[in-house]
Amino acid sequence: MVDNIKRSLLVSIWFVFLTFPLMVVKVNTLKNIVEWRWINMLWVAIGAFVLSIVWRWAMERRQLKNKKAEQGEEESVLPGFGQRLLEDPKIFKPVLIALALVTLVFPLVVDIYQTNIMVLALIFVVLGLGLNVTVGLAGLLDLGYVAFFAVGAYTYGVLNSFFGFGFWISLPLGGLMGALFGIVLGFPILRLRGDYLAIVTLGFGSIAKIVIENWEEVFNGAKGIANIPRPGFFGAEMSIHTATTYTYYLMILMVLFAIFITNRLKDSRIGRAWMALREDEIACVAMGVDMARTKLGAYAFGAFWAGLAGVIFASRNTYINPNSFTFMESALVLSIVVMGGMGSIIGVIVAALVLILMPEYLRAFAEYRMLMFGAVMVLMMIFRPEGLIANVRRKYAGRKVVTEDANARG
Amino acid sequence: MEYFLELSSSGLVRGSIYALIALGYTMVYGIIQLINFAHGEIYMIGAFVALIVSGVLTIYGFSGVSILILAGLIAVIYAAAYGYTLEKIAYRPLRNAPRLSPLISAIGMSLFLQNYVLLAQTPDFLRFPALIPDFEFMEPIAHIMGSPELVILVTSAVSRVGLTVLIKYTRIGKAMRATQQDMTMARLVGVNVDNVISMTFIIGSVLAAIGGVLVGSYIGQINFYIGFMAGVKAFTAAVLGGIGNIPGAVLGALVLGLTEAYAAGYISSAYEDVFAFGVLVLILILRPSGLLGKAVKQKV
Amino acid sequence: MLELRNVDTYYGNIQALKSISIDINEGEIVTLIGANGAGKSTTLMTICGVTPPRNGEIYFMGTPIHKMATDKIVAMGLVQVPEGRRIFPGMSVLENLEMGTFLRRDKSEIQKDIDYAFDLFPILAQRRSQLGGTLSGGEQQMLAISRALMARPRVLLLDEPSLGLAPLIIKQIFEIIKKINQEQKTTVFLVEQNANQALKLADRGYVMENGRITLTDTAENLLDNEQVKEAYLGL
Amino acid sequence: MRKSVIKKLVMVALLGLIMPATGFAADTIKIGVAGPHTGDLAPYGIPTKEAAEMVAAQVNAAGGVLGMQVEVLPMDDQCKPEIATNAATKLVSEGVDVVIGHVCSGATKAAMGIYKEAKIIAVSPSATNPPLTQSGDYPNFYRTIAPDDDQGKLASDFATDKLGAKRIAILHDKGDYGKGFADFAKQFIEAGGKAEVVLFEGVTPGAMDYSAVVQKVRREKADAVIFGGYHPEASKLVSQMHKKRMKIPFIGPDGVKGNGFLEIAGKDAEGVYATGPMDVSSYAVNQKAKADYISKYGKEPGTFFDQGYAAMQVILNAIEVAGGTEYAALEKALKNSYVDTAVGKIKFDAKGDAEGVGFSVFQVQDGKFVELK
Repeated sequence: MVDNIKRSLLVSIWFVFLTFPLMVVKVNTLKNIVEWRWINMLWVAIGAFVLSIVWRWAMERRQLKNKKAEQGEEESVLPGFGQRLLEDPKIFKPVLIALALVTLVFPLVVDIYQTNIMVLALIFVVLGLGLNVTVGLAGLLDLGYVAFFAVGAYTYGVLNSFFGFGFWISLPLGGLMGALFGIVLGFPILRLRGDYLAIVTLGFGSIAKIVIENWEEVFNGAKGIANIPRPGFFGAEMSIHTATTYTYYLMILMVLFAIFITNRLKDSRIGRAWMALREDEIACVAMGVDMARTKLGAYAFGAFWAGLAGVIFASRNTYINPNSFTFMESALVLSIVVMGGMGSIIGVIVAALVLILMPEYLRAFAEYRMLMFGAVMVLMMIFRPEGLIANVRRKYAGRKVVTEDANARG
Repeated sequence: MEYFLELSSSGLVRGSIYALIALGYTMVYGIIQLINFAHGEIYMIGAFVALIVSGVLTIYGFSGVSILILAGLIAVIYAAAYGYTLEKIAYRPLRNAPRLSPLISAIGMSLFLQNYVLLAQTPDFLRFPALIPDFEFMEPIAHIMGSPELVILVTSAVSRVGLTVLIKYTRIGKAMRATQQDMTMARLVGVNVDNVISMTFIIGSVLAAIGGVLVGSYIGQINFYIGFMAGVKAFTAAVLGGIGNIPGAVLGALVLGLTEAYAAGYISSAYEDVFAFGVLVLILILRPSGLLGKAVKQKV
Repeated sequence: MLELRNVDTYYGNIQALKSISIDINEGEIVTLIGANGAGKSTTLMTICGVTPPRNGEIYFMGTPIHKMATDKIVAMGLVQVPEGRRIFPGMSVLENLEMGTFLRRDKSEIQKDIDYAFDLFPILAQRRSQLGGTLSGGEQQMLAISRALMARPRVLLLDEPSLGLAPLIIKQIFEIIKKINQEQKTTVFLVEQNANQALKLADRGYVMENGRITLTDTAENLLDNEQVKEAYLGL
Repeated sequence: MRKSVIKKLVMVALLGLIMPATGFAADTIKIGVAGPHTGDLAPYGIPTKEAAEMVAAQVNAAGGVLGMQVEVLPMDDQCKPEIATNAATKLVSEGVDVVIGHVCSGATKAAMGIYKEAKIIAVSPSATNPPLTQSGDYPNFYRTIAPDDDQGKLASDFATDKLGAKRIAILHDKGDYGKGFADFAKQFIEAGGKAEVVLFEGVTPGAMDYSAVVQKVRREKADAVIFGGYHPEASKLVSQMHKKRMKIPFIGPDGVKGNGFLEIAGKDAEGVYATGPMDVSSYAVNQKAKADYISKYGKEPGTFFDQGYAAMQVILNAIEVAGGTEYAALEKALKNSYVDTAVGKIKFDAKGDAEGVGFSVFQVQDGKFVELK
């Protein structure tokens, strides 16, 4: 205990040193005075001390948990609420029904703002489910996923502003365009692995944005495309309120559709090929899996959902410009997948809702929101790496990964 | 011809800065196979600390070169401290986690550090004092290469040579190489791998901070966001040269810098990033492990 | 000198070592024989702290080392030549040897030891500036042993030094091991699949099966043991 | 399953149609202030927020408007369309009476539809994109800043007529504001026929340096540079032009004309031209606003502070004149009564642009922007 406090004190001193120039000193070049904000030093000292104690406590717990997991005691100690929820029909069914009810009445009981941000969150759910295929199932790290999202959004925007295409025609076209781009961009990078893939896809993401920005004739550049119609309903005139509610139900259907398809796919031939690819590419090829087709399939399929989501995104905002398609969005979707627990559909949904809705409800902390967002990403990885809700199969997959890793290093 | 020289000079200057940052990426990657996404933020923090220190020193009546040296030194020390702490908090606990976890942690840390500087200081751009003096003898060719550019080229080259010497001949350098080649074996000959990893972060951060101070002084302005794009470019450079390979990172950085300069000069600066990433894709298609990278041995 | 008491080691939730106990006395050559996957290499890695034991204790010259970091254990004089040699591929032969002296500060003595290694294996002297990754298997094994000697080990832990080598080279290597044991008074713990050669060289032996020590005796007795003959000597 | 969902959907759609419009709270006047308050564009949004809060505090201390207190609801949109629609619906559902914002033209376009339907007036301090007023799509949109085309014309006329430039290089930052300005400048120069546009190119904000594009300007032998964009890129360009020993005039838009530029560019700022809202620093209102700000925050106010301050003033005035926050009355008040604001004496024309706000050309002389008559 004394030792613990002593070490926390040291940590606290270290952080006071570390943050000193940035937190305490502020130079006002206009008046040529230095502002010494000593009070910040106190906050840092206290904060670092407390956090250090909490940190060490959490680390101990984590180690204990790992040890137990190693010894195979996990099941008996902690089946996990998420796990129980998925496996026990007695819990599963009522929860599902309740959830369905809440989902259905949601836009009727809350105001338009809540519905509106929920639509955005649901768009990210679809994006998360799509990327989950590429990253979570097939293990292809994609840092430029937002490019496909942009393809979808601009497909609708451009088709609408040039040819007057409506939402319902553009929706499948957007998805197809996304998939097409997935295949086109997938070709050159088939041979790349892991981190090379990450940087190249990041490059593709940036290129997409730059092209949209600069190709004025088609994409209207930075000015963006305005007056994009909201989804129509047999030509009925709708107020924004109704349209938002309508879009909400549309999104719910789409999410259900995405869950249904990805779930089916997971257990299909190609789904198993993806997972095999993730686990061991060489063995997978040796077993006769066509690597190129499998990889392209994963890209195209992931991109398809991004394209669909893009069309809805454009119709929801009624206006699109390149600002919505930056690396931050790619990182956000990737965080959704990883935090949700790679490969876990429910996890992705929960993570998308949390990550998109949290900033909205934490508007009071607006200034600190990105700071906390960053911190949460780090802490999640350290203390809950399996994601918010672990994949059901994950128990097995997780160990596999660990031992594989040990082999690779050892 | 002169135009070509002008562009080459500007490309080399850019490349030299990318090289300083890319070395940190490549060294860390070489040892623990992690893309340290927050590395660009260390560069930014280095620049900020230098700015703050030079501001304080100016107000207290210091001048000229003494500011440059003191500010640079303190910036380097702080960057090293941040790099060290970053590894301890965000990466060490994830040493045995699946590959994606430390990457996400790194992205999170990058966001955190950006916003930390934003909140602790300001979201505005700040004027960075011109710490590098103007040399008389550069004046005739100042339109091609002025004093700050020369200082950047020289400092970057000297730092690179210093790093090479350090890695080739010092104890810690050997330990770093051994760890990179075979971590378990390095432990078996008595290398404290944790210390080596910390040291790698520290050295990488020092180089990045040098880059930050040079850029600040050359461009004359910084804000909390400068690290992100510089980091992405430097990482691109590292991959271009073959990640994990130190001479490769330098080569990749120079190639990238020149590509951007020529693309901006001969084609369009609006598309310079397209060309930067385009070259990356092209090279990776032709040589999937980068310019100087060795083919990755796949363990079956 | 080196003592393992009821050591359990796990990889994840797979138990690799099941309560094994081994004693090695100063100056001895002790061998551990067993089939592929019996846990022999794990035993060495556990001693060196690379895969620390979950239960049980390990003492080296009376000091408990089962919770120590690898570099501290190496510093005490427990040096391993791991399975597959693990030469640093991007370093020259000389640099590889120098890595072996990583924990030593006595510059003049180091030079002497390097000369001694070149004496033992003249071929290494010829190859001194060649990259480790370009050596042949036998040369790599020689280099690996020399590198371990550079640390002036009290106990030399050898993991399958004969693996994948031509019989002539195996013979040469085993002779050198004997020589090191006698000239340098280095205790040797030899892990081998090649039971015949190993038992001929060793003073005592342990037999390992599925993570357990099933048999221990003097090397001579083990060579005569019917079970061992059948299972490991192919007689 | 799906059939019933569709049935429900139809029901919901009907329900939505008969739902009443958002209600109003009577005791306070709620004014939403939307713009980028976090992220890298925050410097353009925060001064407006601060201005609105300052005015509100002063008005409240003096008893409020029509006896009601003024409440400011800041709402971050990060200049992103999707966040802007969130912010807009949030403001609508919180029952704001008027909105100041948004700051970026793109975010404004995304949000205006929502305000339009909710019958809420928005007064932007900084969205200068011409179609916002000229297209007629957004009748509820007003701005306390002149649109880009006025500025582009002024800048190009100045370059050709006053500076006598024959070969003009136009650079921009690829953003809606900067590119818009650059487009207009190009259009007017080409129409004027007095000079030639020798280079029209975008630069990447956040790129490490602009030396390559500066060299390009030199190669084209341009005798003037017109730049569309904000002050960080402008000061980077000016400083690099100096480093490369180029001494041709540099003309920027109002995104450049501000203390930010003077501070960052330092000595390099000397001699730079910028168009900007007419000099109002002699106006008492403006002087008071600045003085108040400096005494409160200890620094010079940032970009769009004046415009934000003015937006708050015209809104409160209109509410007072209209005797409430009813849409039509407010609209009438905004369009008919002149108000003394931080940007001068203004009222709005039929499209929503401010009358009385004009542009002049300024030049940095001795570290200050001086209006050229």
